Amino acid sequence: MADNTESRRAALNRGVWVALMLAVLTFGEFLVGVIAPPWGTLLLVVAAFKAFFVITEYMHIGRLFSSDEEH
Amino acid sequence: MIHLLIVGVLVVVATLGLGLLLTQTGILPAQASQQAITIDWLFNIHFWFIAFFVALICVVIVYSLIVFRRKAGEKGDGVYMHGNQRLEILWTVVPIGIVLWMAVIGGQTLSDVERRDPQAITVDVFAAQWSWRFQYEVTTEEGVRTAVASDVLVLPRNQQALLRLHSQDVIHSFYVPEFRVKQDILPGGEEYVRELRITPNTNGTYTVQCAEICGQGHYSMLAQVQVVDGSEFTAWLTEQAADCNLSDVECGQRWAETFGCLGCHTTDGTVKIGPTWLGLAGHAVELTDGSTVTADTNYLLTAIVDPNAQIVAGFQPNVMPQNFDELLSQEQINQIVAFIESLGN
Amino acid sequence: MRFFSTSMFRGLIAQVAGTVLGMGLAMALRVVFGLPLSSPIEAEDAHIREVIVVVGVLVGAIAFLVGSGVFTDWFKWARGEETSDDHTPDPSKPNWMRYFSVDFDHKVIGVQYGVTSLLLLLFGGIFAMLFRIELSGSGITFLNSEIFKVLLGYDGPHLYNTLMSLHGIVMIAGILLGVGAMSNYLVPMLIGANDMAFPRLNAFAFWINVPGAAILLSSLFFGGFDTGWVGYPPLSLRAPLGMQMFLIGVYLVGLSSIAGSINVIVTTLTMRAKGMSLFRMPIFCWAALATALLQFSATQLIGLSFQLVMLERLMGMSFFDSLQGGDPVLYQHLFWFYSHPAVYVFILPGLGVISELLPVFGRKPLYGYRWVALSSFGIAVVSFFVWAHHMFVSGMSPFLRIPFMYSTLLVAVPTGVKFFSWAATIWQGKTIFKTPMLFALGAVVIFLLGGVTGPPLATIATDLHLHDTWFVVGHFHDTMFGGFIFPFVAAIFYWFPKMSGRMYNEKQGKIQFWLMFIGFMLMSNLQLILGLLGMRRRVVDFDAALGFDTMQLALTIGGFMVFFGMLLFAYNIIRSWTKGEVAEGNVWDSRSPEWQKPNPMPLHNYEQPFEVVGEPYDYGLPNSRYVNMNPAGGSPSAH
Amino acid sequence: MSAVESYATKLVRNRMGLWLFVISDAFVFVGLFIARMVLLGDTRPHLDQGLGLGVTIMLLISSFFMNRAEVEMAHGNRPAFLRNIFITMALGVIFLVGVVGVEWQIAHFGPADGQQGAVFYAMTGFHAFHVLTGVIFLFIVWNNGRRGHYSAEKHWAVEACAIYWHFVDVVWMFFYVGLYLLGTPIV
Repeated sequence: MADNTESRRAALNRGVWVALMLAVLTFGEFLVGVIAPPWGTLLLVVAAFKAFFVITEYMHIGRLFSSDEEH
Repeated sequence: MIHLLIVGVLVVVATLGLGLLLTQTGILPAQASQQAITIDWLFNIHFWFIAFFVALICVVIVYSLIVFRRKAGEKGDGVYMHGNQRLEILWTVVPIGIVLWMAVIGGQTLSDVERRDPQAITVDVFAAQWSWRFQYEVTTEEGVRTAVASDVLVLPRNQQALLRLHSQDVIHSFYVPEFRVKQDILPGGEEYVRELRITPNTNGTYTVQCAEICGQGHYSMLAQVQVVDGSEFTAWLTEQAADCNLSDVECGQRWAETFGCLGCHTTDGTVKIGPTWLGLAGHAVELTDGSTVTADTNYLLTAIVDPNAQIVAGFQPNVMPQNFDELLSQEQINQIVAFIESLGN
Repeated sequence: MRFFSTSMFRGLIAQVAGTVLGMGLAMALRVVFGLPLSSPIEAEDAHIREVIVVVGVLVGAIAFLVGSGVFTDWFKWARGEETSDDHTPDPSKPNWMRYFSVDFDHKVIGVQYGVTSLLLLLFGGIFAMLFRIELSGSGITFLNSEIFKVLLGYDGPHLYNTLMSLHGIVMIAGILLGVGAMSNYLVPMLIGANDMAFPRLNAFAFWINVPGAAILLSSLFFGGFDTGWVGYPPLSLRAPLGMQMFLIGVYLVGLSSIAGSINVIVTTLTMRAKGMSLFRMPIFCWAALATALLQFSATQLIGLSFQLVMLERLMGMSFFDSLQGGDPVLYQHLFWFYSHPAVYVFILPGLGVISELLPVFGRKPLYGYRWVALSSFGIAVVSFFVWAHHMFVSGMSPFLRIPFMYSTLLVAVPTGVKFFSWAATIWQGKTIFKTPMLFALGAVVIFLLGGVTGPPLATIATDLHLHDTWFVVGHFHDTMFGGFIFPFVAAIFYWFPKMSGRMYNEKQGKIQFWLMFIGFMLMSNLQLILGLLGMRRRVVDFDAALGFDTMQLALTIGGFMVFFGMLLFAYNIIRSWTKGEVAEGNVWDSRSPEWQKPNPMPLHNYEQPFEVVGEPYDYGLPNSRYVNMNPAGGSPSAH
Repeated sequence: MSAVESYATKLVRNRMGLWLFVISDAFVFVGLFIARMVLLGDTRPHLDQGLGLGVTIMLLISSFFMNRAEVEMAHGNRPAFLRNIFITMALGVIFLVGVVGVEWQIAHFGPADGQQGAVFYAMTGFHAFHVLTGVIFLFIVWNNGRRGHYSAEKHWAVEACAIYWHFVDVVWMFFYVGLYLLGTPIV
């Protein structure tokens, strides 16, 4: 397991960054939605942005197209 | 090469034969509106294309099957040809051109069919399970605006009619084959009212059909359309606008016809969607909950304005429209009851 | 007696028990929450009964799956147990039992799909014949017979509506199963795989159809429904309880379709034999792949629209009733977003079969292989953008109509490519007129009729006249018979030796073809003409003054010819399965890999993987091979 | 007998199959969202904003822990995997309680109250059903992990569970906007 420590750290840190990003975006959304409701389209764009992060970083859609194993 | 030549000749012959068959043998109903003329023009273009395409494919296939077929005792494979890029591109691009052109003339025909005439007379069409009612707005000589209801759609010739379509329950569809046009009728408020424009051009009697399945009585959801001269139409409208000055029973019969009651209730004893009116008034009626009531005047009044209150055994609830107290005046309801009572014995 | 230990029997028993249990559960829950079990008000009482029955039926469907044993392996996985990947059947059990049991072999599942499909087509056919008798003349006579009132509790127009609606949807379910049959049986065999990618999912996808079909057919006994197969609200919100059976039944069949299609996609993309690039696949696999892409995506929306109707009926949620604030046109959008692509789901595999058979019996290469393959995809892709052409007169936003007219007309282009390629393939072929080829040729001609009757419906102005008339009925039957029924029959005849190891009866096959072809031509052309003359569809009766009586009578005769043709077909295959002449080797002299193996196909298709070394349809090219069955040994076994 | 296929071969197929399922399932939610746009337009149901934000945060954090659980398992760190997946499960349950247990009860309207009731209960109901199945999936994976299944090399079930759970999260990102933030509230 020792040889994995570096990649493990990196992966966990990546997860933290994504979570922080999501938190900021969500809070922004909330403010816009509650204060300035007419900006609906923007909210959907932000939601799509969040979804993109989760799909690439958490769901690892890239693995679908790579034949070799990562670990 | 000689084969291709023969096929070419045969395709032309077959196209002509089939095209004439489709366009000249009257497989479309009579034309009775301006819209029908335009639409039939487009139909004929389609028919010629159908004739050509069917002829092309069928002649090639049938000719090949007969001429090149495996004769008795013959062995071996067919000619080796696996494709031709240029030919493939040709028969992709040419059809694209054709369908785009068809779409363009299709769009032009549609705008022609839907052309608006500001002089159009407006008729409100009310569809319900399973009857039609047509309502005209008339201004009488005294300047009073009043509505005229009829179970027959009367339209003046050569004047555009704007039909505003209302449904009281489910989706129906207004369709007169001779006019060639059709529009679904949606339930719901003003937001769901759809319009249809027709310019009748031939006097005669036609039938409005409901073209969207709307339940048990769908097949019998028909009404008459009469196309008449303009002057005749005005006379008819004036006559209708006058109050009903007949006896109560006769007026009741008139309302029962115009408001669609007779679409479900018969006066001759046969059972359609609702109970028959023959021998109803004054007699005992068994209800779905097992009890029995007498069909007196009160029962009949309730049955018209609140049809779900007492359901007769063997019939379904929620079938009859529940808004007759809004549509009819109290006098009209009383006259209908009088008419039903006249059929009591 | 062994039948009682099959999955089929155990599942059906479990379904009955589950339904009763579920109804009891619903009643118990109502009691717990203090809700009434009945009501003196008729409408409310019917609603309470509906809630209870629907819960019961849903529990019954799940009970079927548990009882039949499709879930067993998955339950083991959930408990962390290992399961064996080896599905060699138990030799102590007779072979026929495999077909009534949960089996993971794709060939068995394919046959299961096929037989269930034919059964559903038979039911659909019987419904059609019943109302065809009624329609052979004006006036309502036959369907008013006392017997129907006694058997079903209703008759006359409502019975007609129910039969007509059930005919539509049961046929569609039957066709979907037939598509499943062809994909399941053929795809692994044609690409050189030994099974599908997910055998358990495959079994699940088949078995869920059995309770689904049972529930769908039971709607006949729950008061029927009168909406046609489209189930437009608000009418479907007012229809009797049978409506719910229709919604649930179709939902389950749809679920099967989704699960099956995922399997087909993964199998085709990941399990091809060595050397088989996408453009060297047998052409049927392209069709199956395009079909699966449509199925796995669009099907969800019909599922959704049906669930919303169910919720609206059960809980009073107003999605579609415009009198309560809903929008009836929304339903039509959701419904047609699936139901239009669905039509291509029905026909693409059939068109694949036609493309597969023409070269074999014409002894010529498939003309323009790549174009035919890509045209399937073209059709699939375009079909996502054409749904609203079913709604030209529906009262949807008028600005949507013109774009949908353009997109719909564009479907003619890839379809045209197929026709031209077929004609070019047949041209100068040394055609052998065996039964499968007759059916393939018949399919081309019938589908041609379906194709050319499309543009008048796609063009709005002409559709204003044709919409909801018998013209639509004729057009649809043309596409279904040309795109599915005839190719399906052709496929069954063609691969019959692979399934059973025996030959069908050629003479009976030919009689069947002419019976069905002539009968169908009579039927469908009259449908088209009646529609042009303005006869609206879905009516039990028509005015005698219209003068349609003779045509309707002839139409009925045509319909019966088709029906008897299919009965003869059933007789032929049932008898030939055990009594037919033994078929040895490459019966059709085909280049395809499955025909290089013995008949019937060995248990594990290709113990020795083969290698693709050439083009699939190079008939007439000397010294060319498609597959090398023994790459290690190097000795060619295919010509 | 056909050769037993390798774990890696199957993994490729399993991934593709699961993603196809996810895409297929996404169509349901897209359909629901379209229904919401048609029926409600630029209005939104009248709902408790604090609660909405709260459950959204719960679900987002659960996704974060799900990712941690998967990373730990991929590196063979079983105790950390179990801890993280348990937290994910707990947050999922809290989300369910928040939506079904609280929001459904305190809402000013029932399912039969016009379009806003229909849309709100249908969207949250369909989503909650997916969360429920996700929680069951998490429980199965947690339970099997507890009993020593899965390794750094072979843990497809964990990966599958993670993909499904994140998918449910992604759906909520749009539904949160659609139900709580888009348009003006219906009073």
